Amino acid sequence: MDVSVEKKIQLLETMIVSRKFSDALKQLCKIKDKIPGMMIVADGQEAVGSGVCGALEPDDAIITNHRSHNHLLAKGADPKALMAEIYGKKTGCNKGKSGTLHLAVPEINAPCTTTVVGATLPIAVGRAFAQQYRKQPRVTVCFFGDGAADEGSFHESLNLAALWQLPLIFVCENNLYAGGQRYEEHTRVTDMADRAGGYGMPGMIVDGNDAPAVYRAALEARQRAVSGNGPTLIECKTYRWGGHSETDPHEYQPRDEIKAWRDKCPIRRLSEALLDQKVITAAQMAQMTSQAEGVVEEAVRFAEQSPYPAPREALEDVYT
Amino acid sequence: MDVSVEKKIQLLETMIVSRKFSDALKQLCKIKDKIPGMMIVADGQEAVGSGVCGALEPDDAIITNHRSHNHLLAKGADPKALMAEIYGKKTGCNKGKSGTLHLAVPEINAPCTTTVVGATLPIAVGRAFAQQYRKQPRVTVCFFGDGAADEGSFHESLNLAALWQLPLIFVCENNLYAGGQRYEEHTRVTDMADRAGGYGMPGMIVDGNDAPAVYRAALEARQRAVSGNGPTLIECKTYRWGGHSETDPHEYQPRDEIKAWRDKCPIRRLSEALLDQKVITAAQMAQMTSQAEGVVEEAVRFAEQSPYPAPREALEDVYT
Amino acid sequence: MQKLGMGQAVNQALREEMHRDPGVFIAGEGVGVSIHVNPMLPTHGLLEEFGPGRVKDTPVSEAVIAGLAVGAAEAGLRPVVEIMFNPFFTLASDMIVNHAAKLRYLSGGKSRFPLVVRIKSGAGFGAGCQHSHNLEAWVAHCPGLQVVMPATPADAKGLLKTAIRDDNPVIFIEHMGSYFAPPMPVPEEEYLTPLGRADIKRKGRDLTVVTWSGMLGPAMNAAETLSREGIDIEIVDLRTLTPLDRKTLLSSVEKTGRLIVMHEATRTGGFAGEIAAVVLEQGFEYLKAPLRRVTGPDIPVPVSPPLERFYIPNADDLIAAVRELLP
Amino acid sequence: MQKLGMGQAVNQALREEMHRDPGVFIAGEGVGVSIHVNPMLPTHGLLEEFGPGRVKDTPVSEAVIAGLAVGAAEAGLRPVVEIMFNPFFTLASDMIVNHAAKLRYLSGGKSRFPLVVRIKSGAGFGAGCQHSHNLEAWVAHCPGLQVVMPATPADAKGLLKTAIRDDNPVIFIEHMGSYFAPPMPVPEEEYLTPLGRADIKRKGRDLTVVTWSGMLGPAMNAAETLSREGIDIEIVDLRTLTPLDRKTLLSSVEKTGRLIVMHEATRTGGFAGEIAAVVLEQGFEYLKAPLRRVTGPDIPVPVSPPLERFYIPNADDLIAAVRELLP
Ligand SMILES: Cc1ncc(C[n+]2csc(CCOP(=O)(O)OP(=O)(O)O)c2C)c(N)n1
Ligand SMILES: Cc1ncc(C[n+]2csc(CCOP(=O)(O)OP(=O)(O)O)c2C)c(N)n1
Ligand SMILES: [Mg+2]
Ligand SMILES: [Mg+2]
Repeated sequence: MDVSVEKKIQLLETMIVSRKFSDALKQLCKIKDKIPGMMIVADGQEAVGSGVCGALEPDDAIITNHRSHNHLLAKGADPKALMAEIYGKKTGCNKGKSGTLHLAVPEINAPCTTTVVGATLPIAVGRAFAQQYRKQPRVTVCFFGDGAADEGSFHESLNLAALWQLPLIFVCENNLYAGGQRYEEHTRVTDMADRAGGYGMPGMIVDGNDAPAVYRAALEARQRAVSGNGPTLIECKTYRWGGHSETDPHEYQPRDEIKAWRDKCPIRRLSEALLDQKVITAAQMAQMTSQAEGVVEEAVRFAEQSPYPAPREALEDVYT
Repeated sequence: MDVSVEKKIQLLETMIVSRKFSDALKQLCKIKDKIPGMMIVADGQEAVGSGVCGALEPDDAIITNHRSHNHLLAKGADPKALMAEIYGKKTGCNKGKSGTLHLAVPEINAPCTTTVVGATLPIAVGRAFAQQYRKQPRVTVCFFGDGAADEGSFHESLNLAALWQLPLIFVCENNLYAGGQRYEEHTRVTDMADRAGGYGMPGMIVDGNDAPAVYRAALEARQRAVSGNGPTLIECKTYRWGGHSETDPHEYQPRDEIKAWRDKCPIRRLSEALLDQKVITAAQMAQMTSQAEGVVEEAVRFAEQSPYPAPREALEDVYT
Repeated sequence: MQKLGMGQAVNQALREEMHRDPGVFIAGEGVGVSIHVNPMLPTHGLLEEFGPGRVKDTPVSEAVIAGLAVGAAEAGLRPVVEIMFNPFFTLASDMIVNHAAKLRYLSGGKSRFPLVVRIKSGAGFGAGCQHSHNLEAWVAHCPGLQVVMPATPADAKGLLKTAIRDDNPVIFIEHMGSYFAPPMPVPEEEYLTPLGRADIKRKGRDLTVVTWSGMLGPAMNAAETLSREGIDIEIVDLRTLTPLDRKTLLSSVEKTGRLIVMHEATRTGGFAGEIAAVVLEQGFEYLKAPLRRVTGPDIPVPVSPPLERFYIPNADDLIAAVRELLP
Repeated sequence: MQKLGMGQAVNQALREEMHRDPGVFIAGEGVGVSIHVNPMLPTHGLLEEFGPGRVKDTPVSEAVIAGLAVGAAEAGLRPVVEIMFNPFFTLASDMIVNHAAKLRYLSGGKSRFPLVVRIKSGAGFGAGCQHSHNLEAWVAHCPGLQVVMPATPADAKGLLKTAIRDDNPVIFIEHMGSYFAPPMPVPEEEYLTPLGRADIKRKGRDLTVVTWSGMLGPAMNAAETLSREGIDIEIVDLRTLTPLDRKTLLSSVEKTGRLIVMHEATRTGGFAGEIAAVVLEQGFEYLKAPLRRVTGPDIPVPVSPPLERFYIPNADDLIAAVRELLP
């Protein structure tokens, strides 16, 4: 299947915004008392969120994990509301209750970011079940890492989703590390996609640094799901350029491994292809970049200027 | 590999004792206030416990589940102590604290029967880890049902056992039902053994009504384990003749299905083979049967004559 | 008035709510095809009436059963899922405690999670400590949840209907003994019993007994016995642990000046502690005597009949405690 | 005397016990290769010292981490496993509550389970409610477990060594704030601090504050401030929640007649309730004033700095409560 030029440009734009958003956060989190909590970014993995969410309709849902920013931005979250939330401000999408790790954006059908590893899966099962129950032509996407694929919840969720043929796409973002553990140190299975067979579910492996390839795989899985043919496990092979979080010196990641993967940068890859094919010009590329920078700068300004919530607001929003 | 005549006779004897033990319980549990709790037996599944435990050394361990009687008897548990425990008597192997569902017999390296479905697996991982840690040429066997294979604990356990190459044999006793649910109603995978591949572990399928076949598979897995080549998942295909428990009318089990499987009775199968091959005589067979009956009668008598624990003994044995 | 066991009352509530609202569905292990065919049980006959689209038998997978409820509730359905026995709640607890209870807060009030988790609980079946283990104190310690523990079939019906309509997660714990206790009157018509209101099941003057769920029966029996000696105890059935009805609790203690809390769960760390703390904070001046707790001892529930009987608090235990306070 | 942070004290205890007993091993997520390279952290350097045979990094699989401990302990090893953050205890809770705690009982006293589960807990890191959620009340409600919550590095060292040698399961909860608090004196030599004994961290006359873990610091600060006004409060650091040292608790209340319990966990259903119940049962006549609880409010721990600060009880909150009782 050919991916249209417009779609490719859209995928590229999304990735650039994600990268710029992350670039800002990596700086901001170094400033004392600027950003509460642990800063977890996903540089080098932009093609996954971009490619998958590029294949979705607005009414499709995503459930995401601790490494969520790329996913949420690709799904269409407002960068200002995200940034303000990451700052812990009252204008954040969750009024400062969530912070960077649990960004919830129900208005774009991204109702839940959970930082409990593996917890995205059972919740996604429930979300997809609601779509099936209501006979909606919709899917739910569940993002999780290679480490999460070792949690019991992975197993229960894939089994039930396959059994009930839920409209669900399980996206395993295999970035070769789970915390300080290399992939081979946490499992003996060569490809996570192989586990799909154990549930009678199709498994796909895709180059997770190739946004159009991810997009195509997601589109195929989406088609299967909305046709009533059940869930798919897509393993996106990619790489975490940085440490687990911004305070992780990540000595355990060989420097030449990082370098090799940086050379496979998903943004460079797609932009160079589009430039080579003369689909976009250098000027257009520069414009996309500066536009993304503008978006992020505006988000940062918004967050900076927003007030903190009043202390007693902590008491609100536990119950309806 | 040929199974010796002596071994076959031993497997047969074990199965007969198991069946007679169960026959007694099925009667006893109908008598009001005789046996506390739910009565769960495993008629028709005797070849699994017999075949697997027949392949073990005394220092090998087993961890078993709610359908444990066959396993424990095959591992060499004292029928008297089991029966007294099932009665809730002071002379029971656990002083009446466990009853039929949690029989623990550490003296034969069957330290734990857990009735939490799927919980045998993580505990078996720990038991096998201790064997590996101490460099003992021992294995741990973990029994669980097809239903248990859907619990998250299955997944985490197989993954870790394979990763660490633990001396562990996972025995999935697939009796085609999990409670009132037929196999196909709880998973889409045709063979549970296929899940092994998802952990980089060998999976085997064996006719669970053929005791020598089960024995051979277990022996092979044991060999692999003690040679340091890690765990094996063995799926024993068998059938639950009765309901989940003795109070289950099990209307959901087609009567002709039950009949077909009764015709594949593991005891009849092995005894007829041995009789056909003239390895044993009808008289020997009759003797084995009456000997088993004697063992069970003695166990019942012992249990009947034993006292209940005094109420305040409930307070003992929480801590050392 | 119809007489129902507690399972039948639960069944009636489920049935009515499923008829009323197509967004209500039930899921769990054996909620449809069961290994127990008995009209006294809560989900009996629902599969036949509502079909497999709304009565979902699940694999033995507690975490995803709970996750199903969380995800479906966020999407606007009203799941009622079942955890077969209270100890298996552990396996669902991440989904319930870290997600059902917290995700609304984490959304800044944007999402809601109208789900009910029904849990069967209680000792008395010889099933042992991996089936019988009362853990209501765990969920009562989790902001974002509401904990309901009815003691009578009539309360069960009205409370479950309210719970299903509530927009926040409710943990609804049923004592299995109540399924097979003698049927009791339950109004035929539709009614909703509010959460957060205790019910004085017996008015009395001399001493307040606070209890809930399976212990109401023994408490009422003890009151009966004591009344023959002229001792008049008041029995407050909490019905919902959270939100806790402090008002009813405190005015009863104000009246009687004496407090006993009776629950089946083990003593240390049980919810009796919360009652004690509330009274000691807000009703200190009412108290004329020390507290007594009549609870399970700090042991796992044993199987052998004399041991299990020893575990379960009974009317005699309560009477003995009353006599200590009213010599 | 050496001065250590709590993580370093834990580290020293682990090191000493691993040297002493080859059956001691540690396992958990990132206990060897960590994403935090910091000598203040509890397992820092152990992989290098003891090798991957005894320092076992595991996959992200909490249930099997706990099961590993249960099975290995039964076989006679002495596992010390780590649950990274308290909310993830939920995922391990079946293994710990239904197995570690109950299997000895179910064996009729034949088996023993000498295992330690270390759990990192506490708010104050902007990590939010899925990382910060104090659930000590859950484990304190489980017969078969012992719950240890040290407040100082010196206690942590002595208590952890005792816990590792104990033949029963111990839940050992470390407050993460203590890792980075100013180092405090810790005896160099070997010593064992007994479980089940509270420690009076400050003697006082006017009022008893019972606390543990991360709240000791604010309590001591409050005491300091109040002492300048001539108010002399006694601070009882429980150190172990179960077994609970009733004796120390009750004699303190006997002396002061006034009780405040301070903990970081949310209020309703928190372990303060148990303290209240014990005092109301056994020390009723000592009490001259109502109870006050200084605890987290009944909300999940929020992320935004002003909100999180609002959550965490502090010295001012305690001072305000003291003033209510000692006007
Ligand atoms: C249940 C649970 N256990 C442990 C953690 C701590 N933790 C946070 S992220 C992480 C690694 C997850 O790895 P992976 O799933 O591969 O995602 P990645 O970080 O690589 O995107 C761990 C162990 C957690 N948040 N939740
Ligand atoms: C965690 C848990 N969930 C549910 C149950 C109730 N239960 C007991 S046995 C059983 C079915 C188990 O099926 P399977 O594993 O196939 O074993 P079988 O009974 O067929 O031997 C269920 C659901 C339980 N004991 N534990
Ligand atoms: Mg990863
Ligand atoms: Mg089965």
